[in-house]
Amino acid sequence: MLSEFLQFLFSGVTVGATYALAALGFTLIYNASHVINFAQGEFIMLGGMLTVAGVSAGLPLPVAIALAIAAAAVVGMLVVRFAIQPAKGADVVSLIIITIGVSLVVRGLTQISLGKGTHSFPAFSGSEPLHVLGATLLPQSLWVLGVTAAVVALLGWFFSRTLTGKAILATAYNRLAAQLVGISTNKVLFLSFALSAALGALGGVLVTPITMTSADVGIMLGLKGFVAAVLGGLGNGLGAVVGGLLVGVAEAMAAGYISSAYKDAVPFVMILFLLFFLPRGLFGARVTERV
Amino acid sequence: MRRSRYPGLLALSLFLALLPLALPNAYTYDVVVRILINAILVMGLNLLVGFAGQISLGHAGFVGMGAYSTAVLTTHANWHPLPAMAAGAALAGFLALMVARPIFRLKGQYLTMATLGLGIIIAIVIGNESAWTGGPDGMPVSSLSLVGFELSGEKRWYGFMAVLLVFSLWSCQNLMDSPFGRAVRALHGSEVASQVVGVNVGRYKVAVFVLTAMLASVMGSLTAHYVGFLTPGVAGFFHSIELVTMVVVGGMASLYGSIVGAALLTMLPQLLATLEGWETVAFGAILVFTMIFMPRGLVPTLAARFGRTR
Amino acid sequence: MALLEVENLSAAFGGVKAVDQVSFRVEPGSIFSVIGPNGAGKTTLFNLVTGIYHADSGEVRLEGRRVNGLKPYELARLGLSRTFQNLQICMNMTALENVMVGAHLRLDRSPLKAMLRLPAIVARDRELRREAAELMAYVGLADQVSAEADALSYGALKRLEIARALAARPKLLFLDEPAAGLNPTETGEIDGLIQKVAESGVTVVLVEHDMKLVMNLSDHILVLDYGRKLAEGTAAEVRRNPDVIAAYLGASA
Amino acid sequence: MNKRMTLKVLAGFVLVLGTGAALAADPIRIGSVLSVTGPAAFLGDPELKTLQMVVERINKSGGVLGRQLELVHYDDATDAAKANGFGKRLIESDKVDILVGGTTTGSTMSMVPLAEKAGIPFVSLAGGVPIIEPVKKWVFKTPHTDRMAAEKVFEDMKKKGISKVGLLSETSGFGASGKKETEAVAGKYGITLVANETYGPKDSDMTAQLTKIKGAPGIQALFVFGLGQGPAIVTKNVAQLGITLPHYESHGVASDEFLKLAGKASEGVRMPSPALLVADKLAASDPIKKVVVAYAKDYKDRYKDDASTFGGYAHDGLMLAVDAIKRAGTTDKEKVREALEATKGFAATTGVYSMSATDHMGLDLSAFRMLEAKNGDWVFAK
Repeated sequence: MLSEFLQFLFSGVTVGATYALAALGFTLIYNASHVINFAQGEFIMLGGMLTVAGVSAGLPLPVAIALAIAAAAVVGMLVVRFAIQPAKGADVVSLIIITIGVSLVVRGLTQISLGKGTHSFPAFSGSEPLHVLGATLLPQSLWVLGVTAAVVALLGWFFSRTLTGKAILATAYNRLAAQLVGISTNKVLFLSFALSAALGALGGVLVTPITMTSADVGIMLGLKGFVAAVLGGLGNGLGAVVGGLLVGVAEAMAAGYISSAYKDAVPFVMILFLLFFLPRGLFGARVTERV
Repeated sequence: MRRSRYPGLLALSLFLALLPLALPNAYTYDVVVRILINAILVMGLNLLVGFAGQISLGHAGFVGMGAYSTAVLTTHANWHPLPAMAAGAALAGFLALMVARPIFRLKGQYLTMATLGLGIIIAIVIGNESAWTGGPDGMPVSSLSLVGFELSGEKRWYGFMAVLLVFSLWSCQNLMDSPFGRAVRALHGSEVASQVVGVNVGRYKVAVFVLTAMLASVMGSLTAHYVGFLTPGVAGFFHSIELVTMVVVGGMASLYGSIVGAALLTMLPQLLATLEGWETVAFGAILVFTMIFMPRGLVPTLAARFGRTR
Repeated sequence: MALLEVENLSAAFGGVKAVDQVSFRVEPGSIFSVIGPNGAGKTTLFNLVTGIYHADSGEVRLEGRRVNGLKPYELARLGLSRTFQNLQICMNMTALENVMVGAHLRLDRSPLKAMLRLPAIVARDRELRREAAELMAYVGLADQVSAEADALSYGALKRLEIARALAARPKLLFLDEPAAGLNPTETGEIDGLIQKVAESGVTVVLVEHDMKLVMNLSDHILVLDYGRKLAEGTAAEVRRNPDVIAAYLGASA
Repeated sequence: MNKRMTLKVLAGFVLVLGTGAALAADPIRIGSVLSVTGPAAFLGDPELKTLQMVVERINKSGGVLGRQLELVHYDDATDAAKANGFGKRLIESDKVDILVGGTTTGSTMSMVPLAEKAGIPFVSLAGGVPIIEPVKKWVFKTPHTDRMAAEKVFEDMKKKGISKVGLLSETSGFGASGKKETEAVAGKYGITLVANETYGPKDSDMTAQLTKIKGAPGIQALFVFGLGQGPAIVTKNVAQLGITLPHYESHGVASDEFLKLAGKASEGVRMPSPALLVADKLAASDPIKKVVVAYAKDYKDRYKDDASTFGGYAHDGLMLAVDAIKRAGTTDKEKVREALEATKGFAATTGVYSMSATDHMGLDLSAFRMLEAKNGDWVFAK
């Protein structure tokens, strides 16, 4: 019984870490620009697919990975330049629609240039499972979890200790005020998209040996990452990670103990419950409208 | 909204009456019927998105509920399509009410998240309950017989839908030009101001949401009977996005825009059908370009350019 | 009986007492003004009384009935209406429609009847349009009847807000800085308008910066400073009050 | 030369001219709706490539009945409702002579009423039983049914004395239909499903379901019904969990891609498959060897990618249609339909087809070969 539970937990945490990375990307961009970026899942996809493309072009794995992450960051900046910036002053809804459009373009172009097939590359440190109290865990899962933790720590440091990080936070808090004290909110926008694209791509690279990748993996990852970000309180980094793990574990437990057919509905049921019963608790303070 | 609405309605009726002259075969009729169905659906959604300013990313869920309600009730329980349709609408309305009431106590775009979740849950249920719905492979649906009149064949459907479109346009215009509609538009313009003049903002948002959900359900039922075959895709996330796109491209808060948006985006896949893969790219690019260059949508932008207001 | 009674009203935001133990009474048919330096809590007081914010303690009574905690739309039913310091006009509608919305509570709001445009609705609608156009003429916007709201000038929008508030046929009308941002001619016109409104029997409560306007119009003045009541009385009484003089000289001189 | 002769010659001229004109202006139009994008792209993509390749090849060698073939194809993006619209377009607007397509059972079923109503022969490439049961006058199909896949697997299990099986199926159309048929025929082979779980087509970890299946009382074997990367992840998860039960897959993994994705974990996996995967290992006497080897080679040469069995279904569908048109000597729809129904002993990549008025698929279980993954390759299972 315990081993079963542990197995569900491991499964959930592994998948959850992927969601967490996606949710972190959402959070980063939301903080900097209040854009809910529905193209976040495509950055994850790009990480995996570009690495695969690099490897099959004969590059060594680490080089391919580095290039893929860099390329994703460039795509992130292109998105800002050609889709977000020109729509200056658009409302939340328009921006959501723009990012959905961007995700379709990125996915479509990837499908055309890199094909529709499913790909994978070998795990970083072998695929011999580790045994813990009767349950098993792949070394690659530890990579995912470790890197996620490292990323969270790094981001924490970045936002609290570096000027650039603080500039991003300031912009999130009050755009106009940030501009007035000389922060280039434009740079912040570029930076946040590049950063979350790179983060997403890194996540995509890490999980590919476990989950494999294809041009259309971004849709579900993006949606679940969004759910995780909302659960964790949109705009809260640590919350995003907790949200991601929560969604992953809830799914695995549902698959294990309730019904695997309805596993995919679990995150969305969670979001409805959250909105019904705990909107303030997880969304931060109540805002008063000035009239 | 002050100009008389009758010249426009008349022009549309005339256009729809003459259109068959330009339709060579059943396939072209088919495309037009799908456009008409989508146009009504999108007009309904526009009441919520364009007029009330509330985004639903799960509207296809309600379409799916209507479609599958009639399909399942007529196939498995031998109901007549009309009561089945009503049952679907009631169900969709009830669900919308249950979801909207707690959501609209909150300020902000929480409806977006809630509807996103709701739509996906509905799609998952439809996909999973294959004993009733045929699962991902879909299910056939019988044709629609109204009182003593079998509605089958593209031409009959064209006539029926054309009349329905004109009627829907008229009644949506009426609604938005009434105390109810003005309250809805006012709460989009300024929530505080509308509260101060006595509009119970939460209640009105719920009312519009429920209304559009029921309309979506009815149109879903009609789609099911028209196409004669249903798949869970009708309730899927992508369909929801398509519907919002039609609203946005045509023009927020523009009912004629909804017709144009539905027409353009229903024809687009037909035009791109032989370019596998590029369809997704084109669809995405159109979304982005419209939002950047015509944020108000096609019809309002063009209307402004040619010097007319709304 | 006073139309509006406010007793020991307090509200704090993030530890700052924006309104602190404020009490006052507004007699029917009068023009009542609230003045005070910037940040004195005037608008907050307005927002508390009109149901936009919630008070931490104290009581608000309208015609003797306790109305604390009621939502703005519930207060509207009791005959309370208001305008806003930073305009709250629905820019997605025409000017006339903005006024028509003001009559919301007096209309048949059934969506079904509206969709089918039953004859009764048509007749009422025609009547309402005429009424709203008259109201626009009343506030001096006769020539803007067919304009879109977003085509109106700032001064015109301020009047439009008043017309919308009047369309609700309120007993009690709150005007939040109706003259802010207007030039002297426009201010003079607003002055006349407010007087005309008061004479028609609507009780007016006013927040205003323009001293001349306030002193000229008001039957009764409440002076706030740092969220507390500093003085109260007729224009002459307030003008003589040394505390008020100190606060104003200290603040603005 | 008398008058009558003159008339005959004239008539002959007219006939020749007439057919000549038909030759130049009137290609035989093959209509196809495929799921080239969306969840079933894994099937639809090689199908389209195959159709394009085979049409080109036939045209290069002079066409059919002296006429060129023209392929008119649309992508339904794996949405059956869309397929219905495109079906109408092919029949009403493009006026095709025959339909070859319908990647999924859903897409096919949504077009069946159209073909029946219009009276146009329709060769489907989907696996669902409902396509041919009950028999529909105008509708045929090339792949084995998913029921046959289940039967083939159960036959093999029965031979090995396995009776308690855990089923893990995908929630896609392919998997859901497979699940239904598996449940339906299990009893016939004396097999009990002691566990019955599902996973989503985009799931990335199935250890939860597998842990549950592993714990089912008395379980003797695992049967996975899915498509694309899902089964590959399942296979890896099976290895991770150290599950040593005999592991069966459906024909949904009949590709070399599966072996690549699942890696070492695929060792010992068994599945029913068309012979395409083991083309070079077929006995020289096998009636389909020549066709299969040629198709596999052509595909690889043209697309630099291994042919998949799904492309094979498209190849067979088109060749069956072409064969029927040749035998009918016309594109008259009723005659082509009759010729299709009269197909006998037609060797194609999937098997030898013999249709009849009661059998519009024309394959039996023998066309399925039980294969086993050995050292990163598919071999005949022993």
